[in-house]
Amino acid sequence: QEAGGRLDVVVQPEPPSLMLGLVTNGPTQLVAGEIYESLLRYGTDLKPQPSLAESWEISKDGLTYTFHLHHGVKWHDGKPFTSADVVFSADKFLRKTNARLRVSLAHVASITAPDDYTVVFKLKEPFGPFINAFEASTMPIVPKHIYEGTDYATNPMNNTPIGTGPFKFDKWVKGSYIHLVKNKDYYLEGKPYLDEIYYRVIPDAASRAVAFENGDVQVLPGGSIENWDVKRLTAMKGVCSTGKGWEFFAPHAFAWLNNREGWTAKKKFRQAIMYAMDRDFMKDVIWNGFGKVATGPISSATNFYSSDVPKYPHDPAKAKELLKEIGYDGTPVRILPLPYGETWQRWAEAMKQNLEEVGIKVDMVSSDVAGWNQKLSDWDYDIAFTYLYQYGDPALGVSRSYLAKNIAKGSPWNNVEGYNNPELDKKWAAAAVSADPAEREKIYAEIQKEIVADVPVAWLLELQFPTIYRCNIKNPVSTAIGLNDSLRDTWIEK
Amino acid sequence: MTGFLKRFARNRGALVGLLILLIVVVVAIFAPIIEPRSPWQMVQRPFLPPFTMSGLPLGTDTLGRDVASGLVHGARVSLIVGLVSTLVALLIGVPLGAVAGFYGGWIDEAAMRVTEFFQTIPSFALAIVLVAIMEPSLTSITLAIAIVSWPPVARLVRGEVMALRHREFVDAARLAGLSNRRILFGHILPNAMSPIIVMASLMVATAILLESSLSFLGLGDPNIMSWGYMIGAARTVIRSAWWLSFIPGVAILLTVLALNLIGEGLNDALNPRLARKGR
Amino acid sequence: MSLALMILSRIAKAVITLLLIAVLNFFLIHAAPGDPAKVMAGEAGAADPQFLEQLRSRFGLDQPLHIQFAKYMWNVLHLDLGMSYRQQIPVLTLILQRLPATLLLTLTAFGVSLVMGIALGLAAAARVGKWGDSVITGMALLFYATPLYWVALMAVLLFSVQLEWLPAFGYDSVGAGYTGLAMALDRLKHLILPALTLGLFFMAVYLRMTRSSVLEVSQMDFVKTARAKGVAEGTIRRRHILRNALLPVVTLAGLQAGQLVGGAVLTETVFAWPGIGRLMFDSLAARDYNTLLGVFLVSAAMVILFNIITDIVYRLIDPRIGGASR
Amino acid sequence: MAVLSIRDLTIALPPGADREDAVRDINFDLDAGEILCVVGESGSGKSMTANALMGLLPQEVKIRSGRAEFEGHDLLALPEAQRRALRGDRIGMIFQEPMSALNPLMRIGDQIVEVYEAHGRFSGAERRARALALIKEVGLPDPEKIIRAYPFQLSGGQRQRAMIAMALALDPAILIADEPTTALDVTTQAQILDLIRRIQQKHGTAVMFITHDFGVVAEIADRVIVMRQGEIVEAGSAEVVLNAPQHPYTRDLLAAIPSNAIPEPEQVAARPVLEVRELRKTYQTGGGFLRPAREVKAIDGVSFAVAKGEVLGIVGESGSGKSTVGRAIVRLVEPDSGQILLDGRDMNTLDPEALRAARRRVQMVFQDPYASLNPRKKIAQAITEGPIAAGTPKAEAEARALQLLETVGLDAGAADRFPHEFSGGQRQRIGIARALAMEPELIIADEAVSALDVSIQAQVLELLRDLRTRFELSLIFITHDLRVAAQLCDRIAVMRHGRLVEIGPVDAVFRNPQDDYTRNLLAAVPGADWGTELAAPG
Ligand SMILES: Nc1ncnc2c1ncn2[C@@H]1O[C@H](COP(=O)(O)OP(=O)(O)OP(=O)(O)O)[C@@H](O)[C@H]1O
Ligand SMILES: Nc1ncnc2c1ncn2[C@@H]1O[C@H](COP(=O)(O)OP(=O)(O)OP(=O)(O)O)[C@@H](O)[C@H]1O
Ligand SMILES: [Mg+2]
Ligand SMILES: [Mg+2]
Repeated sequence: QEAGGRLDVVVQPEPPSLMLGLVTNGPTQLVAGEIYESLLRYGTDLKPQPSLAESWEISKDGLTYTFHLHHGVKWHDGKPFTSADVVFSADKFLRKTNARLRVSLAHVASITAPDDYTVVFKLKEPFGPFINAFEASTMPIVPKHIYEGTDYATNPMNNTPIGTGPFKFDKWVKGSYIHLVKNKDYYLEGKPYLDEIYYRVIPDAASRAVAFENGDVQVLPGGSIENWDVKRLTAMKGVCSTGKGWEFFAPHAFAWLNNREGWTAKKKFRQAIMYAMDRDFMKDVIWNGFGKVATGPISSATNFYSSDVPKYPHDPAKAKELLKEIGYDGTPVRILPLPYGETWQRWAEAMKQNLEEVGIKVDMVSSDVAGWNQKLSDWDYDIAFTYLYQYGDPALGVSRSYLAKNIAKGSPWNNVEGYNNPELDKKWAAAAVSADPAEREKIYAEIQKEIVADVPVAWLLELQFPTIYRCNIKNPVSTAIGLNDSLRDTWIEK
Repeated sequence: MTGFLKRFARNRGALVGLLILLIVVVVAIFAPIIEPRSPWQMVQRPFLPPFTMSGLPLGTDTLGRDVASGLVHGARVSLIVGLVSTLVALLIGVPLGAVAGFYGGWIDEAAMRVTEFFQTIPSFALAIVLVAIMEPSLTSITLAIAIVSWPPVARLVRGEVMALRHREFVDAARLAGLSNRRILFGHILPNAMSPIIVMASLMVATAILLESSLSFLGLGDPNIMSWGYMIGAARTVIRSAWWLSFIPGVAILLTVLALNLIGEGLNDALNPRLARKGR
Repeated sequence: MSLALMILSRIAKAVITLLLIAVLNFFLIHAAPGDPAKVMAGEAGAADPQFLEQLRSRFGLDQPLHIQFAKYMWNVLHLDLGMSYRQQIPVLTLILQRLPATLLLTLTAFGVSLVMGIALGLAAAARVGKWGDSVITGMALLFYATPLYWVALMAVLLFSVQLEWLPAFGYDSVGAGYTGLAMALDRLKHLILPALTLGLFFMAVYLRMTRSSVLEVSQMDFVKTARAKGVAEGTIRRRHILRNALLPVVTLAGLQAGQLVGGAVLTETVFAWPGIGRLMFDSLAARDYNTLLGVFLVSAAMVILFNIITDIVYRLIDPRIGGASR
Repeated sequence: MAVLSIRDLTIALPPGADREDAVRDINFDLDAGEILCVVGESGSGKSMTANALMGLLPQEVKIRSGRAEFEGHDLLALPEAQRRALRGDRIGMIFQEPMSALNPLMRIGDQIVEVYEAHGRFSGAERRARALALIKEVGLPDPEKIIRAYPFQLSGGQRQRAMIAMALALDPAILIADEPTTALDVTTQAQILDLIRRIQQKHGTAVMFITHDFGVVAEIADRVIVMRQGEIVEAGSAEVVLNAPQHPYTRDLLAAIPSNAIPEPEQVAARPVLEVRELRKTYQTGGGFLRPAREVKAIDGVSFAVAKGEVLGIVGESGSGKSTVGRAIVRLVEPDSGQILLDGRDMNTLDPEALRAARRRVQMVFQDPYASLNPRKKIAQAITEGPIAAGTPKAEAEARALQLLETVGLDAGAADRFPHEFSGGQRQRIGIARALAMEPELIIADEAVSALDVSIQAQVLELLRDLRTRFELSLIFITHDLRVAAQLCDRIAVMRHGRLVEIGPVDAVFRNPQDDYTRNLLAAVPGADWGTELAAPG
């Protein structure tokens, strides 16, 4: 390992803020992941690893989680980091601001700090995925001495974030770049290796590819260029890529099907859609072979995946037959593509074409991100593309889309399709609170088998967003959240 | 009239322009006959270069759709957007400018404030916002383009009408007992036609370009094939398949060029001074 | 009327226009589907009603529209454009950060297109009817008819990827720490492609305008007078024809300088130029109403400013213009 | 002694022009110190000849053959550089349009200085001093101010003086003046003519003076050349050509000039058709936001009456308010105060509907025959439009239109043509037919003949006389040409600065003017002492 050097990474779009405790969108995570840390990290096998917590224990009954913190950790402003910060972050700050953590915190009875370097979480009941909640974007530890007693959202320090991570915030030229510098007081000896990181804002995908080719940036995070360029760039000399680093998120692409009204409310119609789609073509042509056709709600990268489910191969004849059975009258259905760039647009076009081939009339609806959000929140769609993260555990990232209690207007992230299956609801709940992995595995297998037959949504692809980088950049991705985690282990070969 | 045609025909550029435009119009009208296949249909493997497979003279795009078919069907949309938005812009701008110029006073003042308002917001920005608000569709795009392009028409017409309304033939019409409306529409406007026609021909061109720019920013109508869409969709593969954006680019260029040439020809033909001097 | 008075009255009118723009824009923008809270919640990848509620009340979006409107107008009247919802910093700060880049780009493009357009227009007019004229006007037509972003992409491919002469994007060499002359040179290098791309279209417009205007003025009686006086051709062209021919070009340029600001959106996108055109587009996507309104107001102000400057220039060139009422 | 002798000059026109050659094989001499007038109908090649001498022919027009000897050189064969050196130095030129002949963006002083500059004469300070002196010499007021003024700040006459100053800056041997006074009103014209003659005498310049006004010729010419269709048909001393013309064309031209004899006024009825009382109209001009406006009293308390069948002439110099009075009567201009009584009914109190009805009874023939016809409407339409709007059935209106065209001496085919397909005189007659179509009781003819060639002018006057007797029309005849007024009118009103300075029977006003202004006006008529005396002695 060699120390020193500068790394240029694309960030797209420009993050609204770097205060990870308040804003958790992708670009913010990418940058702020260098600044803020949580108690644990997760390997690409999703196993927890030490971070701010040196070690931890979980009681047998699965109700008590005890974390022992690193000594000698300092905030970027030089103040010491202690367990009080952790308690403040989890119990006060994030409870108020982080929707994702709230799901886990609902199971928590108390958070206490017996001493400066120990934190204890006590749960009300066992919650299987709880150990997955200590990732940097779910539970970023924020400095108590800066935020306590202030209005978190308007605290002026949000613009100059203070964390414990390996890199410190230096400068943000809006619309152009964000500059981070090495944290010389980082608690791990010799780390980080890099001197500085520039996150570059380049709004046009084609320009981003050019930037990489020209050497202006050395790392392209997954999804920052269109798929067609991925193939071209990875074929270049001295360019490496990795599919790793998305295990925790396991982005799972599917299309919401409106289960409430119209033809999509009919199960057979939804099945017809599944048969009509040529998902291998979608994978090969639109995603350039990246990813994997999804078989059901749980990604094969996530724990508790089961492949023992009904299969939906590309079978137009079958689709036509199903449509005939239910007497489909040619009423057009509306497709709402995900407004995230050309790939998604092409994808919707391909689906439209597939559906029209079996006789389903399709209107493509167009909107920008805001309009898309609005339409989903208002359930104003028939078919709508999306992809969701699974956060390493079905109870965190999967069940939310299928539970009846999550049917509520106003959010694009709950049970938007309106699927209501009380039987399954019970099973989801049972699987979540079980402390025994084997039992969880069994219940999830049952769930998957049943739900896939119902087709509440049209599962499409387990997405893969390869990270592309110059081969002399070593170790850019070492954990399950990839570049969103800190680059403390990354170094440049001269 | 015949003199006008003669003058127009003398301008070789204008004739070439007319020819190109005619071809485009014919292609647009008969698109379904020339290329019965839907331009969205995926017919072959993607990224076939042009002239490599018979039946697909221009190759295929990123999804394996026939580029030639896209080009033919795209002509329709581009022309419709260009013509209809220009028409709408004229329908807004001409009466407004005419009434403002003819009546003057507070009517003029009010009309010009409104016009100024629309001119003060950068037009492309306004178009973007309007399309985003109305959600992209052929109608909203056309309307948005029309809304941002009428102010110059209104100003032009107002200027012309103001210059014409004190001309003696207008006074003569007034003495003949004609109503204001007949004077304005029967006597003044016909005489302001030539600059309006010339401007309109340029506006059609600008509108086509605007539509393609909107498409580029992802604000096109996803249900219809247009040249702008084709370029926008192909720009991400510009490095590996440059021809995909080049072909529709050339189509736009030729059409706009044609309209420009025609506009210039009209300009010369309608301007007796230039026509006589032979430039 | 004196120049100062003219400027004052124009500014007074401009303020009214700007307020009108603020009013109309407010409602226009709020008519768009979606709201900033939803967009931010959407990006966060998870949201519950509580989260949305927090955002809305923080942004003041939970209040009725007319109250929001009253507040906004009140603030605008106090020259306060509010906070950016998304970035949580004052809109004015945000805009002022990005404005220099846009000004640099648009003014350069404007200057280049004007100077080149006029020069080429003159050259074409001097060769009217000959092949030189055809080449120049043909070129102009080509620039006029080619989509801007397409030119931009091609220029990048040629000059930065193939030839590696110029940087492909950005405002400066990030982190190079240049100062003084090196910095200026660096800026310049970054500026060339976007400014040319943006300027080409307008150059074509000015070229054509100049050419026809020069041809028109050449026919005028006073040119003949000058010849009758025995003035040399070159002097006639410079002193008599050019100045008079420039008047319509100046008018047009004044009108279009404003459009340049809007047209910069595309160029700023392709060249990752950190200007307000891109800021506008991003704010629109995020429904960051305050920022969007702010950008609109600022660019409208720039348009008005350009118009006032045009009028001043016009008055400087043309002694006949004395009144403001035109 | 000839300073300039032109031999066998032929100027070729480009294909598609009126004729093959603008001028063909013309020969003439210009003697030192003389004023040579070139007259002839429009398009006869006068300007082409002048431009050829200056080397200022339009690109597409070429000299086919000929020589022009000047100071030992053939002007036509000189290379451009040497020609340029002669222009403005040895040969000066003045153009017709004072409004457009000066660069609108340059100060008068600079434009004069430019002449010195172009020929590399004098130093900067001396140039300015000389320019000042010139401005003084051509009689421009307040030279210090004028030198810094822009053309738009000068009146037409002042601009023409500035032009003359420029042409004379280097004391040229030859001055070519191409219709330098045609665009000016009589009084100003008289001053300019006077100036040219004075300067010519002082410097001994040879002047080639192009005009189509025989009055002007009579005023200043030493010798005259008459041109027609590119040929010189007659040349000789002014005396001879004017009084004993040889060529039939010259005789025609001279015959067409209204004679100065004043015909017996017709007997007219006493009943007034129109009465104008204390009419006032003030224009606010040039004013803008925060700027005081300049006031022009275009009509300042004018009263008069017109009897049935009477022809009332309104004369006066340019800008005296003649047209404004005419327009105010039909309310194309809203008067500020005063009454316009048409058969006793006040036009000013009418609502729009009644006004339209009343307007039909008063029609106007406009000054400019080009401008008053819509170029995009056929003649039939132009004539029938009014009657149809008034309720006449279309067929009837059309039949009547044909009849009227015949009345004004045009054949029926004219109905189907567009205005640009007619000559100026024909257009003027169409305008009259249009007015008659409304069957008015009163016609206001605003400078109805001033734009016409003398020969055509005569035709139109004849027509008006005829119509007046046939239809018992009343006529208000606005003109600045006193000869024409004398020919047609029963009574004459003289206007100045918006006021009626004098009104009375024609012979009384012309032979015995009461007002100084009327006397000045009469004196300014060019060639007044040529032919019969207009301003009679005493
Ligand atoms: N640029 C031109 N191209 C072709 N023909 C021309 C051009 N200029 C003038 N002519 C023609 O040349 C002839 C002579 O024109 P010229 O201007 O010398 O007439 P003119 O005697 O000065 O008449 P006017 O009294 O109306 O000024 C006319 O028949 C006219 O139509
Ligand atoms: N619309 C107007 N606005 C301002 N001033 C005007 C307007 N029309 C005429 N005037 C002024 O009113 C005065 C009288 O003009 P009018 O046209 O009646 O003169 P005229 O006697 O017909 O002159 P001419 O012989 O040149 O036709 C002039 O000083 C003129 O400048
Ligand atoms: Mg002439
Ligand atoms: Mg008049």
